[in-house]
Order: sequence, then structure tokens, then C-alpha cells
Amino acid sequence: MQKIISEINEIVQDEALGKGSIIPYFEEIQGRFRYLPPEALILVCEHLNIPLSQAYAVATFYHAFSLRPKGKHCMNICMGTACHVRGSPQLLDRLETKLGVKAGSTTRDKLFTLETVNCLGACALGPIVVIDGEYSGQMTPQKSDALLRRIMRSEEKEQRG
Amino acid sequence: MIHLTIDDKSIEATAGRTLLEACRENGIQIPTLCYHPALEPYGACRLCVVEIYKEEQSSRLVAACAYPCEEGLNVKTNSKAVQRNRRVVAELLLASGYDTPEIVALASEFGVKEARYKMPQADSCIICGLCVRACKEIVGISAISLINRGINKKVSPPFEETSPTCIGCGTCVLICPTGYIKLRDVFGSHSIYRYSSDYDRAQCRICSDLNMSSKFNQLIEGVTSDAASYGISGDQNG
Amino acid sequence: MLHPMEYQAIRMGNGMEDDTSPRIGVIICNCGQEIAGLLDTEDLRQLTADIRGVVYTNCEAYPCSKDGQARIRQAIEDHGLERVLIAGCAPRLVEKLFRETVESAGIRGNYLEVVDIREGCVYVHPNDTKAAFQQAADIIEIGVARLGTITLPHEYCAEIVRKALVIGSGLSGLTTAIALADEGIRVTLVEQDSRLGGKTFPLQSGAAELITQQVKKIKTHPNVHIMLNSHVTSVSGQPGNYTVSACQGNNTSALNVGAVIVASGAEPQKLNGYDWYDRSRVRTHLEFDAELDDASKTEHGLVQSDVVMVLDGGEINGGRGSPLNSNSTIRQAIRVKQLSPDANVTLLFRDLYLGVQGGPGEDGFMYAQELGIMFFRYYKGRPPVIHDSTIEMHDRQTGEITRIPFDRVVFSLPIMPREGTDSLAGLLHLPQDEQGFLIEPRFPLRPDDASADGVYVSGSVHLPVDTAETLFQAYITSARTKHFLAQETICKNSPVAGIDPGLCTGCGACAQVCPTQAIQMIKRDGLLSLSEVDELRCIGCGNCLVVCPVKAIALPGWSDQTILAQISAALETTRYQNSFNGVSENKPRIVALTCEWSAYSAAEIAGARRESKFPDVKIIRMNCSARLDPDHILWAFLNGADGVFVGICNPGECHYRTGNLYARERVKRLKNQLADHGVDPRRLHLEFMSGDDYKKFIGTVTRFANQLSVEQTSLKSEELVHPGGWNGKTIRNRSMGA
Amino acid sequence: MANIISPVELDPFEIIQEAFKGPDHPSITICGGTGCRVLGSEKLSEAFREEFDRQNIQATLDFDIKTTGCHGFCEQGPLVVIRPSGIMYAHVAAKDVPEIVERTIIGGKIIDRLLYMDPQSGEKIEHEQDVPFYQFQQRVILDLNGLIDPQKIEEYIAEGGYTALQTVLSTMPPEQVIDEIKASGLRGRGGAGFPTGYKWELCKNQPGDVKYIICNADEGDPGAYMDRSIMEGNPHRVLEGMIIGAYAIGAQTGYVYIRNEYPLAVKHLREAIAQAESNGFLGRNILKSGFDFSVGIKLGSGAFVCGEETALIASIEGRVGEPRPRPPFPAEKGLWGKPTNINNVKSWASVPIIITRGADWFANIGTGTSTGTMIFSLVGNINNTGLVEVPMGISLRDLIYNIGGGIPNGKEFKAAQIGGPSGGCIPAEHLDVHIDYESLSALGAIMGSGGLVVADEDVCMVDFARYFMTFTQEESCGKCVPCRVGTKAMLSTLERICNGEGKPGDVEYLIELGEEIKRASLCGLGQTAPNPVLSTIRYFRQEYEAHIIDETCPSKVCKGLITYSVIPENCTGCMVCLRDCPENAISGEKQKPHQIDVNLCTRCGMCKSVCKFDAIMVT
Repeated sequence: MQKIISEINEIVQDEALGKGSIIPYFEEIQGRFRYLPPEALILVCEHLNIPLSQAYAVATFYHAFSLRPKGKHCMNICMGTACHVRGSPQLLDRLETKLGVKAGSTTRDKLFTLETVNCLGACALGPIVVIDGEYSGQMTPQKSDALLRRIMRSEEKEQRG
Repeated sequence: MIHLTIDDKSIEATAGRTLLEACRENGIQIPTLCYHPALEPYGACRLCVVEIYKEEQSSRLVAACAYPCEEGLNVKTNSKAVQRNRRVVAELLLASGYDTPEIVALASEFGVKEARYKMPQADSCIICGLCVRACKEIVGISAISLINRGINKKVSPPFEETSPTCIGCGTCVLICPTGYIKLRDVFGSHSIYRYSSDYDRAQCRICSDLNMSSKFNQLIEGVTSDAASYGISGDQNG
Repeated sequence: MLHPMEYQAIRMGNGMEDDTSPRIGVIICNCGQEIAGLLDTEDLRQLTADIRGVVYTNCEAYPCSKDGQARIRQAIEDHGLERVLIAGCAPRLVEKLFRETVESAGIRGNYLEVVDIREGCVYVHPNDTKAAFQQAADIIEIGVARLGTITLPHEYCAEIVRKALVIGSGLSGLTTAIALADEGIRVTLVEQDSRLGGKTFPLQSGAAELITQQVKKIKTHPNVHIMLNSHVTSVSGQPGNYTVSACQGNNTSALNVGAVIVASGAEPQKLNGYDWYDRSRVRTHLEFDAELDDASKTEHGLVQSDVVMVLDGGEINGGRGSPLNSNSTIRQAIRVKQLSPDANVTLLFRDLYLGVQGGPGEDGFMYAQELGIMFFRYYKGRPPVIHDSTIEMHDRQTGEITRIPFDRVVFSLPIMPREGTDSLAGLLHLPQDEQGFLIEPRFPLRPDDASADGVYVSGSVHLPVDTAETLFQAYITSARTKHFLAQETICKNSPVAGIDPGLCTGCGACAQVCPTQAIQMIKRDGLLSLSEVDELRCIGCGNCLVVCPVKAIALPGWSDQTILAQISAALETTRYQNSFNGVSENKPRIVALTCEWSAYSAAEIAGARRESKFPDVKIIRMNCSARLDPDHILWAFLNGADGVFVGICNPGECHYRTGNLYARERVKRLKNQLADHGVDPRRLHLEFMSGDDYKKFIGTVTRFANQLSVEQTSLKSEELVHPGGWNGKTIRNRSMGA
Repeated sequence: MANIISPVELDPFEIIQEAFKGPDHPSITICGGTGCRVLGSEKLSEAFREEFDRQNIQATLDFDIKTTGCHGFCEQGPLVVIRPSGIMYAHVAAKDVPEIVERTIIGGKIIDRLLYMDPQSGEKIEHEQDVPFYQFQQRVILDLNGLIDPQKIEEYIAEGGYTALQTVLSTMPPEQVIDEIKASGLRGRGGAGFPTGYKWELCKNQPGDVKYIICNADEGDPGAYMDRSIMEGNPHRVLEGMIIGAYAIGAQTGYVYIRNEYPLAVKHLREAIAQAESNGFLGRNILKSGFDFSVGIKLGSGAFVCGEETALIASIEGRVGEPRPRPPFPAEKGLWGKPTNINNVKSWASVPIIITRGADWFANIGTGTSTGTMIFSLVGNINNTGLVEVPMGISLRDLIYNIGGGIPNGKEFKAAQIGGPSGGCIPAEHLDVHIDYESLSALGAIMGSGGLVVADEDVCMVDFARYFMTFTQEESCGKCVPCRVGTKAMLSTLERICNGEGKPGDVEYLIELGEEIKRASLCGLGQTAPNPVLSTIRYFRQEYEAHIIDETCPSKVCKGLITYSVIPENCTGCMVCLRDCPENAISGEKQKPHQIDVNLCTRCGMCKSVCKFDAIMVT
């Protein structure tokens, strides 16, 4: 926590982001922690001297910002048209059942966050799943299972040592 | 001066007036919901739509509260199209507020008795944004804002907790057309300690300072009772 | 001798007649058909036109529309208006709008009055034209009376010194100082110890490292001037420009700063009062931690097998706990378990503060329970009693006494503000809570006069907090200070109290009741001292005016003259008696003196909610119930009111802190006095309510009115001489057969 | 204001062009578009580098390796093209690299198996230019995408980049630039199609010195990604367009508002801006003309509505991305209250071309009212998914059958959704419509930003409409009632229909609601949101009625109206579907036909997709 707060403060002090708009700060913070801690909102507002209510409105309006901490691994499933007609809904169903969470939420063990995104522009290769920034195209429910298994295995390894 | 025709009446308006203002100046009534003279036009409720005809263009509907008067503009404030549209909008309002007397009354004004679609849960807030804008533009505090997006939009203080900046002036309550908003929703504590306790700590709900905690209260009682004696002029001279 | 009240009254009378009286313009809003639909606004206009002082009247369809405003400006120019009254909708909706309008036409905003004949009148009598008309006429008359008598507050500005003083060099002090210095603000850091670093609570990871870093950084910072072994001895001046004298050893230096940050921190209480315990078995939190350190070094580990920890957040003597000692105690308990897993660890607590939800505190608590640490809760009034080898606990569930054996009792003692905090509080006029923790002063008044006075409180001197929270608060404080110092000057044109030195007797009553300690007594030649108002600190509640025995204090806009004039106007009926065939006599005449934050706003909302069943009361708006002078009430009775209703904020909701409590006290005493003088005290009624509690307003007012009208039948009039010795004037006594 | 630049001053410029090897220089270009990257084109270029170093090709043959922008033919990625010969290899994997180097680059022979095979004719095609996908295109904006390395400004300059800017600054006063753009007939490529020249003029004529221009790259339409590949593949052309526009309008600052879902595009754009600045195309005193202009990047934060001008401005100003009523238009009161001109990426990118090739040339492409080329992203049930640039006025049939290579698996074409969630669908009977602003809107569709989704006979149009409605409903900002509540009302009605709970009158309700939402909504999002529903009702009403009255889904899509069952005679009892069924709704043992428990079945279609014997039947 202590670390997070001093880091947020550094970001807040960063002049380059300035020009009175809170969004660049939020993007920076979101990028760093993958969510916006309440402290971040408060500090940014105090620094820029703008009402907290405005910051909160912005933070809840844009989907790029999340107020809840995200899981260790982020899964984005493209719901673009091309991916849709190529079966991304089935894919989503499968992952939702596998992970036991609905899209947009994080598993209880804080390991996975399942999210949907509107078109990543790799339509030719749909359905697309992006895991921790790494694209994998032409996904099928079967493939997705394999993907999950791989990650789980690496996780177990980590825990062992 | 700008010359335009509203409901076949030729009307003069000073530059920069909105159609709504021009209409009201000339005694033409237009229903409004999210409009308030003391606030910037918002154009969200769409009840004030009027039909405008520009030369060589097909007619279209615009929100009178925000559309500026234009030279030679021809405006119909109550045409078939306008009525149809208002009915649908009223029905949509009713769709979410079907259990709020104010909204039901409003809808019936447009001849809407029943909404063909009903939202899963009824809610008397119609996101007209009056309270939020009043808090920002009139009070200048911005204690509340419209949070979330789309159908989940709602009025709330930051973090959906009690507001840290609300001064409890009640303007939002006063301006709310449906009686949705209550002062206690936004009243809050100023304190920057964010810890809860099982104590029933009496805390000033406006300024939040702990000056209202029981002991302090007693102190004050003492002071007041001494001091108040000065209040009665009679007491001094006799 | 003339009673001051009476003197005021006469002045008021004259004020209205002489031809120097201000030129008032009245604009009546039709609000389309909203108002004009029910009222004949034209009649109303004519009626208004022959009120004394009114030189211009007009009805507007929509005064708030741009064109309407333009016409108002025009009228101000054409008729040389000096004050403007707009009778329309609720002031809190359009006051700001019209303020700008008249100001753009060269009239000071304070000379605008908006009275509410829509929510306050038309919506209340939706289908009773006559009543509505009378109400409206009265409301306007009250407004005009006010406009005729108000004076302008004078604008006050002060330069801001772009320097800051930080008191205390603990984590929060250091962090704040560095943050400010980085912004290019000259900072003076005052520390009472001989070294920097303060008393930051040791039992948390990373604290020590952080401190050392900060200390290193600040020592070399060009913008920071460090004063060790020193403390603040006096503070004078006003916000934005304080003169602070700090004494270092025996030489005192004067500092000129714009803002003061108090970060003097807190430290664990000594084991005072517990000395009689067998100290071989009883340890404090910190002592025990040292023991654990040793134990962890030795191979046999911890010798004690029954450890009982008493978490005393000060509750035992009626105080409040803090997350800091709750969490650190739990951490310590866990540590014991980890050292010797089969030891019995019991934790007695009155209240656990685990910090923010889902935070580390809660996780720690969970983990402790998993480890099998016992948590027992003791209750106020039944603290654990320590015997030689057992602790006696009262179990509320079972109601019986449980005895817990121990061979080590650990007191985690309350963390208290460091000594010297009280004197600081005194110097800076900072309120404290029971345990002496400081409270940041904040007065959320109308936005334009919200007072920021450049004194900030940061860190554990608020409430003991961990390092993360301390940093967080420090950053916030520095940001706020930065913005406060950034403004060139600090200005104020909202009404503040002014004292007439000629009248002041120096009794000091005002200084005693000022909620913001804005009044100080200063020496003056001769015997009597003189009270002086710090205009930036004064929030204009008017409390001092009431207590001043010689009425030497003035508060522009809320003078006795004004309020009395409004009351008389409210009760004067003659003028429209001939335009209408008289007010129905059986209706009681009630004056409501309402605080604008509670009863007044409640009344407005009642109107807005179209609550029509609502008796005819003459509502007079007051800035704060602190301004409510018993003499106002008497004046109302003297002018023929049947009842006076006083509506004030709920306890704890007063914008001026305690105005409502004073008002309650005063009304209580006045009731007694009335009774003593044979006036039925039930004719005076006081009610607490919150700003949106319109139901309560309607309820109480209605009940009050009914009570009065019921009793009115049994009227017997008798002469009664007012205690204040008003020559001649009497209250028509209406006993209610009580 | 622009002082003519003497040739001498231009030297550095020409030096670059001299120094740099032209397009005919032997090189191997690897597609570096997001599509091909996903398929591993980065590994590919690595492999080529190693191979080149190993055999020291660079020195001996003087052969370059270029990672270029998207070639457009994403379906076949990763694509490798050897220039100047133009040999195109599709689906290239790292393991093929040595062979390519060995045989094609050194040996000059063609590797047959890596060539692209035309699905219609079934014959292999050697050269890129002969591939029908490219053959019928007219690549004007995308022309350099496959040729140059977007991260090297020199390559753009070598291809004649920034000469337009130079001409403008040295010879053309702003008015003339605007006239040129007007003459070209260029219309806003963002979808609405407002004539760009007039838009500029409007903004230019506004009083005040401070003006802004904005490049709208917040490409939110699902299934559209041409803006992204322009910025990935040739960011400098967009910049050049913006600089010219700024000069014409008199703006000092410009912003590119770009989705943060496009990391590569952002990266390339950042680099491009830096390079342009260091080469004097951006910043103070551009090309010594005395004209100053700087460009900043603003990241979109995931809100489709921010594609709408006023919402976009609000977002840049750091507020919630809610649109505000217009007028006043951004041209009068835009960013921070100053006159602002907003154009789409494609519009900006067209500007340099118009200047260099001339307005007449540009105006001659396409039809009278819709000039120039349009970029479509062909997606959905079509063989050649990818980006295509075609002249305006091309017929839908050509687009789908000649360029798109028709519908896969010999299925029937059913409809094409043009303009994404704001557009409408065009049924088979209108296949020959000429794609221009007017004809499309006549059919209830819009040009939009160029997303073109093809639906084959298996697509249920009700479900199709529901999909788009879901999107717009999620993306509605919620400010105005019609859009906030209306879209929700339409969506849940559609959902009812899809679940087989439709009532008679629903269709009429949808039409009424849709029409009024279109008329009443505050911004473009709401005004176009009902289009997909209205146009599908217009052309496929019978399908809606089938859902409501006969309670069947003709295309067997809507879960509420279908059941999965096993065809015993086909089922070999292989247990595959049994294992894969997420709900364990399938029972049965080896070698015996399985059964599907209708109550457990969630109709996810898993069994059908895994069954090798086509033994799963949907009814």
C-alpha cells in the first residue's frame, strides 16, 4: 500500500501528463497497477484541484479504467462482428463456465480477469483472445481449454518454487 | 434581431436566444424536463423537441432548449411528428419510472397510460442531470455527479459513499423533478480518515468534525447555558 | 433610557420615511402560467407599487430568460434602481443567476433579494386564490422591508505569504515539508526533539527506512529551514499571513508564513496508572516486542505459554481506538503464535479497527483466527480485571464471568497525541476531540464564503494511522496547502461582524461565544478592553450580536433593524385589508423564524413537492439560528403575532457548528420568562429539522397552527409590561386556558 | 504568409530522396500488420535476418528486409512479397525461410507450395498484382502500405512523401488549398460524408487566432480496422495531411485521438511524429515557411461514443465523453471553446494525394457525388477477409465476388451489413447497388467508416440485429432518454423474440420505437442505433414473423427456438461430443448412439462443432 501511494504521488507530480486533464493520469495509473485505487483518484483531484465527483464519473464512464483490482492474468475476448460470426460467443461461454465468472469480473483466486472487447481489428483471424497482451487467433473452445491448462501449470510451478 | 416563424407566427428574437426562450417570450408553451433557466442547456430529456424546416432540407426534430434561433427558420412546436415523438419519449420515461407519481402524471399528459416495455426494476430517477448541474453551476460544489454509462447511469457522490464536499444546502433536493434525491443520500463526512467503527460516534453530518461527539456536546451545553443568559436583555438590568 | 431594540425600531421607522431611502425596484415573475395562472400578478404589482421605497414595479413572463434579464438591467438603468427584489421561485435556484444580472448592471449582489412566491406560495395554495394572494403580498412586503434596511458588507482582502510552517518532523511532517519545498515554497520545519524523525510507530515494516530516506533528503533541501529543539510559542495574524514565534532554546525567532501544517504526531501512552500491577508479568506493547525479538534469537524460543493481550485503545477511559494499535496488536499476537505455536494467545478488545475494507488489516485478523488466537470482547463499563494469575472477563452473551489464566499480560496502550498538542490547539484555535486529537476546522458555508484559513492537520495527530495512510494524508495536505498559497490574495465580501468601539464595553461576552474564535479582546486606554473581529475567520453567524448587551456589533444584512422590519412587515395587514375584505380573523397569525439551512429549505421543498395542506405562516429567512435574538420573538408578539415558530437545524448539522444549540437554549429560557410574565409559552414553538425534511415542517407547523386556533376562542386580553421595560408597548396576552 | 522556398533550401529534402534506394530496389517485404503479427510475422522477419546474415545476402545481393504495414490480405497471412518481381508467398512460417532464401532469393525460383491459390479457379498465382483480391482494387491511400517500412520516414520521403506539404507551403495560399480540396469533392470518410473542403472553410472563417484540428482515429466499429492499418502502415501520410489541413485552416495544434486498443498504431504514430519533428516537417517554422504546427496524441479510453465529435472533444478535455447538442458545431466552438476541425484518418490521408495528383484526378475516381476511393474491411462469411480499397461507386457484387472471393463453402449470400452498428444491411436483391453515399442511404444503410460484414444463409437476421443492438446499447453514453432507455427497450424486445417469447405487435413496436429514436436522439450514435434493426425488418420481415408467429428460427440460430439432437444412424458413439459438452448434457456409451438431454442442453453448439460424423441435428 505504502509503495502504491508513493508511486501514485510520483505519477501525480509528473508534469508531462499535465494540462489539467485527469485522463492521462488515470491512463498512467491504470497502466501501472491495472486498476485505479481510490487513493489515486483522490490524490489526482487534490493535485489538480478538481472535484472528486468529476474524477469518479470519468473513472466509471470509460471502460479502459477499472476501480477493482484485476487478476494476475487478463483475458480479453474480442466480440467484434467478425469474431462474433466466427463463434466468439461460444468461446466466451466456455471460458465463463471454465473460470466460473461472468465476463468483466475476476476469479476468486484473483488469478484471472475475463473481459470482452469490441474488435481488436484482427478480424481475419477471429475469434481472437488476448491473454496478458499476447494475441492468439482462430480460437476454439478446445484451444482455449489448452491455453488455460498451460497457464495453470505455470502457476503451479511458481507456487512450488 | 432574428426573424423566424414559430407555429405560423412570425417572431422576432434577439441573437443567441434558443428556440425555447423565443417560444416562452411569445407565450408558446413547450414541455421541458431537464431544462432550467439558471442552468446551461443539456438537451437530454428530448421532451422539448420541435420540428424545424430549413429551406431545401427535409424537416427534422431538434431540442428547443438548446437550438439557437436562426434567420428564416420555420418551427412547428406541436406538429404530428413532434407529438408522436414526445409520446414515445414519455413512454420511455414511464418504462423506468412506472411507480413514480410525478412520472406517471407526466406521461399521461402525453396520453401515455401504460409502457409497453418496463425496466426490470423501477427507479424514479430519470437522469435529467438537474441536481448534478445545479450542484456544479448554482452551488459550485460538485458534490455529486452522474456515474457509470448508458442504462447504468445514476446520480451518486464519489465512490457511492457519502459525499466529502456536500454542504447540505438542499438545492439538489429542491430542483429534483421526481423527488428521487434525498439530502441524506449526499450528506457526508469531510474526514479523511476512512475507518469505520462500531462506535456510535456522533459526528457532524455536514462538516463531519468530531466536535459533535458526546463529550464536546456537553462542553458546548455548558458554554451556551452561560452565554445564553446574555441573550435575554431582561436578565441584565434586573 | 431607550432600550436599544426600541432605538433600532425607531431608526427603522424613520429610515423608511426620509427621502434618502433607497430606490427599490420589484419584478414579479409570472413564470409563464405557473404563477400568473393562479395569482393576478397585475393586482399584486399595483399593491406592491405603493409600498414605501418602491419606485419601480413590473411583471415579467420569465425574468430568468436572457431577454427578461436584459429588461431587468434596462429597468435598473432607466429608473436608477439601487436595490432589486425579484418575486419568483426558490432563491437557492435563481439567486446566483440574478446576482450576476444585477451586478452586471452595477448593483452589488447583496442588494438583490429573491423572494419565493412560487414554491413558497402558489404551490402551497394551488386552489385558494385569496390565501395565495395574501401570502404573496406578505412575502413581497417582507422582502421589501429587508431590502430597505440592509447595508453592504465591506470587502476584505489580504495578501498571501508564499511560505509554510510545518510543525513536527515525523513521517507526515517530513513528507509534507518535502512535497511543499519541491513546489518551490519556503518551508520552516519545527521539531521539539533534538533529532528529526518524530515518533513514527516502530512496529510496521518499512517505516524506519522511509524515515531515514526522508531525513536525508530534507537535510539537503534548499527550500527547507529546520529548527530542532524548538516549539511554537505564539501565533498571530490572519489566514495567509500568520506571524509565528518559535522558541529554540532560549532565543525566540519570529516567522512570517501563509500556512501552518500541524503534524506533531502521536505516541503510545506510558503505562501510567497501571504501575501497581506486578510488572514482572505485565508488559506494554513495545516492551513485549523487544522480548519477542530476544526470544526469536534464543533457541528455546518464547517461555510464556499463556499470553493475554489487552487491546486498550483508550476505551477503558472512554476514548476511541485506532487502526494502528489494533493492527499492530494483532500482528504481535500472530508473531507469538509463530514463535511458539502451542502457546495460548488471547486478545481482549473493546473495538477493533481493521482499516479499509478488504485491506491488510482484515486479512491479518482472518489469519489470526485461523492460527487459533482467541478474540474476546469486553464492554464499556466492564473492563477486564487483572488478578495475580488470571484475568477476569465479563462475557455479555452468557452474562457470566470468565477467568483467563496468564503468565504474561501485554497492554497495547492507546496512542495519544504528543504532549504540546493541547497548547498548539490553543494557539491555532483548533478543536480537539475527547482524547485531544486535533480536528481540521472546516466551515462548509455557502460556497462563496467557505472559509479556508490556511491551517492544516496531517498524520497521526488526527487519529493514529499507519505509514501508508500517513503518506496519503501528507500528500493531500501538501496539495491543499499548495493551492491555498497559490492564490495571490485571499478575499471575502460575505457579511462579517463589525464592532463599534464607541459602544463596546469590553465585557467579552462575544469572544466567549464565537464558534471560530474570531473575536479577541485587545487592550485599550483606560480600564475597558475592546473586542476585535478577525474578518477572515468570522463566518458571520451573528451569535455575538445576540449576546452583546449594548448591541455594539453589526452584521450587514442581518442587523436587528432588518429582522425587526421584516417581522413588522409580516404582521402588518392593513394595506390589503381594503383591497381584499380583510384577513379572516379566526386564522392565527404565525411568524416562522427559520434557519435557511433547515426549516426554510424544508418549506421550499414542501412547496416544490406540491404539499398544499400547509397553514399560512409568515416565513422569515435567517442565515443561522445563532442570529435568533429573543428580542426578535418578543417583537413579533408585540406586533400582534399569535404564535412564533422557530425552525432550526438538527443538533450536529449546524453550518456554524453550534448556532442551533444556542438558539435552543435561548428559546428555552425565553419560554420560562414568558411564563413568568403570564404569556402562554406554547405560543412559542421550536423545532429541529433537517434541510429536506419537509414532512416534519408541514406536520409541526400545522399542529402548531391548529393548537393556536383552537385556543383562540378563549381569549382574555390583559396588559403585560415587557421585562425589557419598553415604555408603553405591551404584548396582547392570550392565555390558552393552560 | 508562406514565403516561397528556393530550391537551394530544399536540398536536405532531396538528399534524402537521392540517398535512399527507390521502390524498385530488390527487397523482401514482410507484412507487419497486427493480423500477420498474430500469425507470427515478427518471428518470420527475425528468421530472415538470421538467414541473411548467415549467407551474407545484404552484401552479395544487396537485398533489403522490410517489415511493412498491413498488405490487407490478412486471411492469407503472414504474407511475404519479394520485390521488385512481386512474388507473393502466403501463410509463410519461419521454417520456410531458409528455403525461400535459398531457392527464390538466391536461385530466383518460385516455391509452388507457398503460392496463393485462388479458391474460385483453384490455380496458383505467382505475383501479388495478379491476385484477384488485389487485381480489382484501386489502392490510392493504401498504395504504400505494402512497400515501405512505416518506422522509417526516409522510405516515405523516397516514395514522394511530404512533397505535397512542400508544394503547399511554398506555392499555395491557404484559400487555394481549400479550393483544391473542394474541387476534389472529398467527403468525410468518418461516415456522415460532409464535404471536407467546406468543413475546412467553415473553420477557417471563424474569428480568433487559436484553432485546433483533430484526427479522429477512435475506430470503434466492430469489424472495421482500416484506420488502424493506415496508421500502422503509413502514419506519415496522415501527419502530412494534418499539417496541410492545419496550414489551410490556420491551426497551431493538432491532436490524434486514437483507441488505446491499438498499441502498434500508437507506437508507429509516436515514432512518426518524432521523426517528422526532427526533419522539420513538424514544430516551429515548418520547412522554413514560418508556419508552426505541432501534433499530440490523445488515447481513447474505450468508449465508442467518443467517435462523435463533441464527445471526442469532451474526452480530450478530460471530461466524461458525453455529446452535447449541436449547434454550436465544433467549427465554431470546439476544443476548449476554440474553433476546431475534426476529420477521419482516411480523410486526412487523402489530402496529400489530392495535392500531389491534383483535384481533377481525384474527382475522376468514383461517381459524381462520391469521389475518390473508399476502404472497406471485408469480414464475416467471405473468403478473402481483409482490407480492400476500391473506387466509390463499385457494385457490391464486384466487391464481394471478385475481390472478396465469394462466400465460403459454396453457401448463399444473404446480406451485407455496411457501416457497422450504425449502418444497415443490404439483401441479395440489391447486390448490384453502386456503393456511394446516396445509393446506400436510399437502401437504409450508410457508408459509415467502412466496415462491411457479409452474412451467409446460415445467419439469422434477427440474431444479427440483436448483436448490433447489444453493441450500441452497451455503448450508449446514457445522456438522452431515447438512446438510453430506447435502445434498452429495443434490445430486450429483440431478446424476447430470439428466445421465442415474441408477441404479435413486437415488430410494429420496434419500427415505431426505432423511427422515433432516430429522430429524437441527441447524437449520431442514437440517431443511427436503430438502423440495423429497421433495415433487417425492412428486408427480412418474414424472418421476424417466423420467430414470433411460427416460433421457429429459419436459420437455426436462436437458442430459444432450437433443439439439438443426435442422428442415431450417423452417430458412431465416439464419445467426443460427450466429453466436450460443457453441461454434460450428452449421455451414452462407446459404439452406441448418444442422447442429448434437452433440459440440460444450453445449445452452445459445442457437440455439433466437434462431431466428425455430422451426427448432430439442429431442429
